[in-house]
Amino acid sequence: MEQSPWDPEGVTPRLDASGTIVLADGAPDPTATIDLRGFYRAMVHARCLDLALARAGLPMWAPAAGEEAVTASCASLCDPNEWIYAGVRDQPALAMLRGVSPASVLAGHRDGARYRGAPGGASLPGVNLGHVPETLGLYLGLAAGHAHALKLERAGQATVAIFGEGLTTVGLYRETVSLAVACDLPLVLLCKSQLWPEAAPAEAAVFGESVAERARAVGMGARRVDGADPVAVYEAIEWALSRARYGRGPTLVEAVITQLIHPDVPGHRDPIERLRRHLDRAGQWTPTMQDALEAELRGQLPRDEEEAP
Amino acid sequence: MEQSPWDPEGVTPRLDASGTIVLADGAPDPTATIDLRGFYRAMVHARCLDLALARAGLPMWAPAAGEEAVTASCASLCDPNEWIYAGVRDQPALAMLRGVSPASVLAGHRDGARYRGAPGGASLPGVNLGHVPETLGLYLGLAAGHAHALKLERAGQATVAIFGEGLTTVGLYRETVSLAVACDLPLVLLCKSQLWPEAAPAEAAVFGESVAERARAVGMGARRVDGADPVAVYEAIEWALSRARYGRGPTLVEAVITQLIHPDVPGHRDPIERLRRHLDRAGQWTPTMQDALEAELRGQLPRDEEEAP
Amino acid sequence: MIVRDQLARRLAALLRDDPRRVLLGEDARDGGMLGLTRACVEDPELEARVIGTPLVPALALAHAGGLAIAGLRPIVALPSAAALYEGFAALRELCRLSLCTDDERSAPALLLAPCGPGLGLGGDGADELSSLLAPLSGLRVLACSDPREAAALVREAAEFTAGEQPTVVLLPRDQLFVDVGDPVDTLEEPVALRRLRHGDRATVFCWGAATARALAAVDALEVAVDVIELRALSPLDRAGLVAAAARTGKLVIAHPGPSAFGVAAELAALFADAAILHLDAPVLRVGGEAGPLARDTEGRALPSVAAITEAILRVVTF
Amino acid sequence: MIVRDQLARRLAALLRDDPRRVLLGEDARDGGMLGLTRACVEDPELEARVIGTPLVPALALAHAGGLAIAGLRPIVALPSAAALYEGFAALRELCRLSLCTDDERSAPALLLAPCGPGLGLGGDGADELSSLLAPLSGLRVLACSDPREAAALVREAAEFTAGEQPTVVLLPRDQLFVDVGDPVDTLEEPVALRRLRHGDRATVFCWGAATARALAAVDALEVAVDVIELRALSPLDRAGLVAAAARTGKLVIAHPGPSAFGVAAELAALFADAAILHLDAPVLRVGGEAGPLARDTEGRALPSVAAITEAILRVVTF
Ligand SMILES: Cc1ncc(C[n+]2csc(CCOP(=O)(O)OP(=O)(O)O)c2C)c(N)n1
Ligand SMILES: Cc1ncc(C[n+]2csc(CCOP(=O)(O)OP(=O)(O)O)c2C)c(N)n1
Ligand SMILES: [Mg+2]
Ligand SMILES: [Mg+2]
Repeated sequence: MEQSPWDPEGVTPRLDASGTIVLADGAPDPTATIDLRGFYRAMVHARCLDLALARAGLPMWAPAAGEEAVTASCASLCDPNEWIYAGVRDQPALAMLRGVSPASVLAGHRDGARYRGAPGGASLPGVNLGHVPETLGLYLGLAAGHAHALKLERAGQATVAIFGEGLTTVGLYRETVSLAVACDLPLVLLCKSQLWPEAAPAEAAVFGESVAERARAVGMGARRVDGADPVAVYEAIEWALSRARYGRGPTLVEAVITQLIHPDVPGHRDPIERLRRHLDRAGQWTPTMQDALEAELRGQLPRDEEEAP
Repeated sequence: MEQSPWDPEGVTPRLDASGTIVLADGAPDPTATIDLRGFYRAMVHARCLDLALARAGLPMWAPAAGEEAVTASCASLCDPNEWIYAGVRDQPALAMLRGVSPASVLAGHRDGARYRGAPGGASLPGVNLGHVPETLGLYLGLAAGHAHALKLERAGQATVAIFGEGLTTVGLYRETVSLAVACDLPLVLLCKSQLWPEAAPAEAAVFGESVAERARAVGMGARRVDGADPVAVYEAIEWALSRARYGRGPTLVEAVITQLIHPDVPGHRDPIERLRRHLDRAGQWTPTMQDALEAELRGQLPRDEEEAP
Repeated sequence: MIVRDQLARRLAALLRDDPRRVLLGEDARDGGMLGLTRACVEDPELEARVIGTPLVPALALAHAGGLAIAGLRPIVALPSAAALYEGFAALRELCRLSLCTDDERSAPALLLAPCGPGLGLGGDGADELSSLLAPLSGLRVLACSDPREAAALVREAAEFTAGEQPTVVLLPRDQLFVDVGDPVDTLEEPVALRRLRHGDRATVFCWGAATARALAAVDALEVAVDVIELRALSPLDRAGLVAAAARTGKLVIAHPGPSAFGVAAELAALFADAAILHLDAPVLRVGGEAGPLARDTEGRALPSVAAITEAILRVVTF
Repeated sequence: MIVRDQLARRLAALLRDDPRRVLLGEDARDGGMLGLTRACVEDPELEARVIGTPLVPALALAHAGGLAIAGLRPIVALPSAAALYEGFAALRELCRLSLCTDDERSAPALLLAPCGPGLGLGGDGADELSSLLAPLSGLRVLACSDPREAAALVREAAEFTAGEQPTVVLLPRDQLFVDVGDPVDTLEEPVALRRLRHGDRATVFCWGAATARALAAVDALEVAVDVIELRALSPLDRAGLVAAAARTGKLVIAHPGPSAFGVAAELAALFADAAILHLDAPVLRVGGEAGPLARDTEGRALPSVAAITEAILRVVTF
C-alpha cells in the first residue's frame, strides 16, 4: 500500500489506498449500506463546482479539492431541516448538494454586490446553511446555540458545524466544546485536520494529541478518520449524527484531509480518486460515465463557466 | 488517615494529613531543604492579613484562607525581580510577603479612592506584582508576554501566573497555554483547583481529566499536587521555576485547594494546620509561639484592625 | 417590591407568555449574579428554559444568536453591561445577521445590561456603554430612566415591536434595589422620547441615571425648562429631537458617562446641523468623569446636579 | 517603492534603532499577511525579535502588554484594524494600564492597523474604526492621510514622543500599494493638525482616506476653502480645531466611514459648543455608507467627492 507523509496514523481504514473495502469486525459492508455511486456523483459535482469557482478568479476564494468526502457525506446524511454551519470553503458544495442550482451558487458567490459574511462567503438562503461571521470561530458558538434550541424542543435532530484544525486553536472552539458537553447538546462537530497546515501559524498549532483525542479528554464522543477514505468519513458522520439525534450528546469527527493544491500529493489522498478506484474494480466506473457526470454539472453552469480555463 | 471529599486523588503526599513527612524515592528530606518554620510564619501571616481584610468588610473581597501554601511558596521561591501575576484573592498576601507593610496592603485595599484594576484589586507598585485587569483571564496573556520578554533577553528568570480552575474554562487560558508551549516561554502557571467550585458555573466546568493532565496533553510540563500539603506545593513550584529558568519551557502546577469558608472542612485540608501538626510533632510549635507569630503581624496593622471582629 | 424583583417577575411572565423565550446568563440556574433569573428557575414550568452560560460573554451572545436562528427568543441577563466590551465582536455579528442572510434570519435577542454606578463596584462597573452601543447599526438600545418603568421597558423590548433586531436594555444599577411601589404596566407612547418637564427657557436632554439628576437640577431652578428623556438611544428619533431642540434653542445634554464622543456628541452634532438656525447658545454637554473610577468615587461617572444646573443657567443667560 | 515596502523597511530601521523594539503579528515570521514584517524577518540581526501570534487579537494585544510591562516596545502588525473589534476589551486594558498601576507601568505598544477600502475585501475590511478607537482614553490614534507620510507617521508613533501610551496608526488600505516615490522623512510640526489648502469661504476637516477625496472636491471648485487634515484623532487638538473652525464659520467634516457618532460627531459637537458664535451655516458631516458593504461596493464606505462638493457649496451659499 502507498504510504505518504499525508497519510494519518492510527485510523481504521474502510476504503484503502487501492480502493479496496476493508471489512472490519462487526462493521457492515458499505457496498450494501451506502449508495456509493450517488456518493461518487456528489463528490464529482462538488469538485467540478470548485473548479468553476477557481476559474471565476474570486478574491479570497478557498479551494476545497480533497475535502469533498465531508461535505458530500453531510449533505447525504443530514435531514434537509438540520442546519449546517460551515466556513467559506465548504459553503458552495453544501449549498449545491442541498439543492441550490450550481449556477445560483456561482452567481451568489460572484455577486459582489451583496454582503454575505466573511469574504468569500456564499451563504444562500433557503437551504438551512449558516452564514460565516467575520469573527473567527463565532459560527461554532452559533451552531451550539442552534443545537440547544433543538434540545429544548426535543426535535430529535442534530446541528452540524464544519471547520478546520485552525479554528480549534481559537478560544471560542474550546469554550463551545465545553458548553456542548456540559449541556449535552445535539451538536456534531466535523473537524477537517490538515497534517501540514499553512493557514494556521505554528504559534497556534495543535500540539501533542489529535483534535479527536483532546475532545475525548473533555468528555466528548470523538472519532478520527482518514478524510481521503470516503467510507470511513461517511460512517463516522452517520455515527455522530445518530448519537446527536438520540440524545447522546455532542460528538466530534476529525477527518484528516489533504488539500490537493499541493503539487506532490499522491492520488490516493484524493477521496474521489479512491472511490473511483473502488468503483472501477467493481466494474461500476468507466471514462464515459465520468464524462457524463462532469457534463451533467457543467451543463448547469452558465456558458462562460463551461469553457476551459 | 482522614479522607474526605475535599482530598484529591492520585497525588503524591509529602506531608500527610497527620503532619508526617512522607519520604519518597529520591526526593530530598524537606526538613533539610525547606525552612519549614519560615514557611509556617509566612502562611500564618498571610492568614492573619486575610482575617484583617475580612474584618474590613470590603465589597467583592475574596478570602484566601486555605490557599496560602501557593502564595507563601511563590513569595519564598521567586526572585524579587520575577514578576507574579495573580488574581485579587492572592494579591494581598503576595504584596505583603514581597515586602509591602501589612498596613499599606490594607490601606491600599481599602483605599477606594484609587482604581486598582478589578474590583478588590490591591496591586501595589514596587513589588513586581501584576495588576488585575477586569477582562477575565487577560492577565494570563500579559504574563505570557512578560515571559516572552525574559526569553528574548535570556534573563534566566521566570514569570509566574496564579489563578483558579475557573479561569481555565476561558479561551484566553487555553490560547495562552498553546502560545507558551509553541514559543517555549519561561512561564510558570499555578492553578489552584477547587474540587467543588462555586464561582465557576457547571456550564464551564472542568470535565474528564484534571487541569494538569490537560496541560500535559498539549505538551506542557505539568504536576498535580495537594494544595493542603505545603511541602508538595513548595517542591512542585520549585521544580516549575527551575524548569523555566533553565529554558525548559512553560510548566503548570495544579494545586488542589479547599476554601476554608466551607463549614465542614476537616482540619487537615488547611495547609497551615497540617504544617503546624508537623512542627508540633517535631517539638517546634507551641501555643506561645503561635501567639507571638500572630501578634507580630497584628502589631503591624493599624489599631482598629487589631481588635476582635 | 424592589425593581430587581419586579424585573425577575417580569421575566417569568415573559417566559410564560411565549414558549419561544429562553433565559440565559452566568449562574442563571442559581438565580443569576443579580438575582434576575430567580423567579424563572423557581417555576417548574419555566426552569427548563433557563440556560447557564460560561464566563465568556462572546460565547453567551453567540449561543443566543444560534437559539434565535433556530426560532427561539433568547433573553440574556448579562452580569454587567461591561461584559459587552468582551462580547463586542459577537454583538456586532448578531446585529448584522439579517443583513448577511438576505433577511432570512434575524437575531431577536434581548440583552439586559445592568450599568453604571450604584453597587460600589467602580471600574468598568461604573460605565454606561451607550456610546459604544448606539453606533452599532442593527441594534436597538433602550435606557431606563425611571425605575417604575423598568419592567415595562423590558416587556416593550421583549416584544420586538420595533422589529426583530437585537436589543439592549440599559438598566442603571442605582435603580435596581429601590422600592418604587407599583410599577408602570405599559409604556406611554411614543417610546423613544418623553417630555418630563415643560418650559421654554431651555431644553435638557437626558437618559438613564442622568435623568434623576437632570430633574433634580431643573426642579430646584426658578426657570421653566423642558426636560426630554430619551428612552431609545438607538435608533434615535431624530425628527423628534430636532423639533424639541428648536423649541427653545438653548440646549443642555446630560450624559450619564463621559460625554466626549458617543450619544451626547451625536445629539449636539445633529442640532448643529438640523437645528442650526434655532441655536441661541452653545450646545452644552454635561457628562461624568472618564473612568476607570474607584469604588468610592464611582458616582462621578454621572454628571452632577450642580454641573447640570450651571449649564442650564449658562445657556439661559447667554 | 510602494508604501507597504516603505513601511516594512521603516519597521526594520525601527528595530535596528532600539533593541527594545519587537514586532508581532499573525504569520509575522513569514512576512505577515500584508508583507509588513518581511524586511525584519529577512535581517538575521532582527528576526529573533519577530514574534508570530495566534489568530486571536485579544491574545496578541495581551502579549504586547506583557512585553511592554517587561520594558520592551512591542509593535503589532494587525491583519486588519477590524481585528480590534475582537481585541477591543484587551485594547482597553492596555490603555488603562498606567492608571491601574499608579503610573508604575505603561504600555508603549504600537499597533499598525490597515483599514478601510482598497483591497476589495468588503465587510469589516471596509471599516475605518476611528469612531471606536478615539473615545478610548489613554489611547493615541493617528491616521495617515498622505501615503508619502506613512513611514514618517509610523516613526513618530514608535518614538512615543507624546507619552508612553498605546498608539494605533490607521493605515488606509488604498494607500498601501501605491508607489509614491520619495517618502517624507520626518513629519512637519504640529503633528495633530495640518492645513492642506488655504481659503476663507469654508473649512473642510478630514483625515485618512477621506483626505484625498476632500482635496479632489476642493481643487475642482472655484471657491477658496481651508482644508484641515487631522493626523491625530485622539487626543484631539481641540484648541486648534476651534480656531480653525472660527476662521470661516462654514464647516464641513469629511469622515472616512459612517459619520454618525464617532469622530465627526465629536468635532461637530465641539464646534456647536466652543465655536457657536462663529457658526454661519449648519455644520455638515459627510460620511460613507454604514456597513457591512460587499466587496464590489466597499468604496462607498468613504464619502464621495460629489457629496463633499455639495456640502461645501451648501455651506458657502447658506
Ligand atoms: C483575527 C483573524 N486573523 C485571520 C483571519 C483569517 N482566517 C480566516 S480562517 C483562518 C484559518 C482557518 O484555518 P482552518 O480552520 O484550518 O480552515 P482551513 O482554511 O484550513 O480550511 C484564517 C487565518 C481571521 N478571520 N481573523
Ligand atoms: C464575564 C465575567 N463574568 C464574571 C466575572 C466575575 N468573576 C471574576 S473571577 C471569576 C471566577 C474565577 O474562578 P477561579 O479562577 O477558580 O478563581 P477563584 O475565585 O475560585 O479563586 C468570576 C466568575 C467576570 N470577571 N467576568
Ligand atoms: Mg486547516
Ligand atoms: Mg476557583
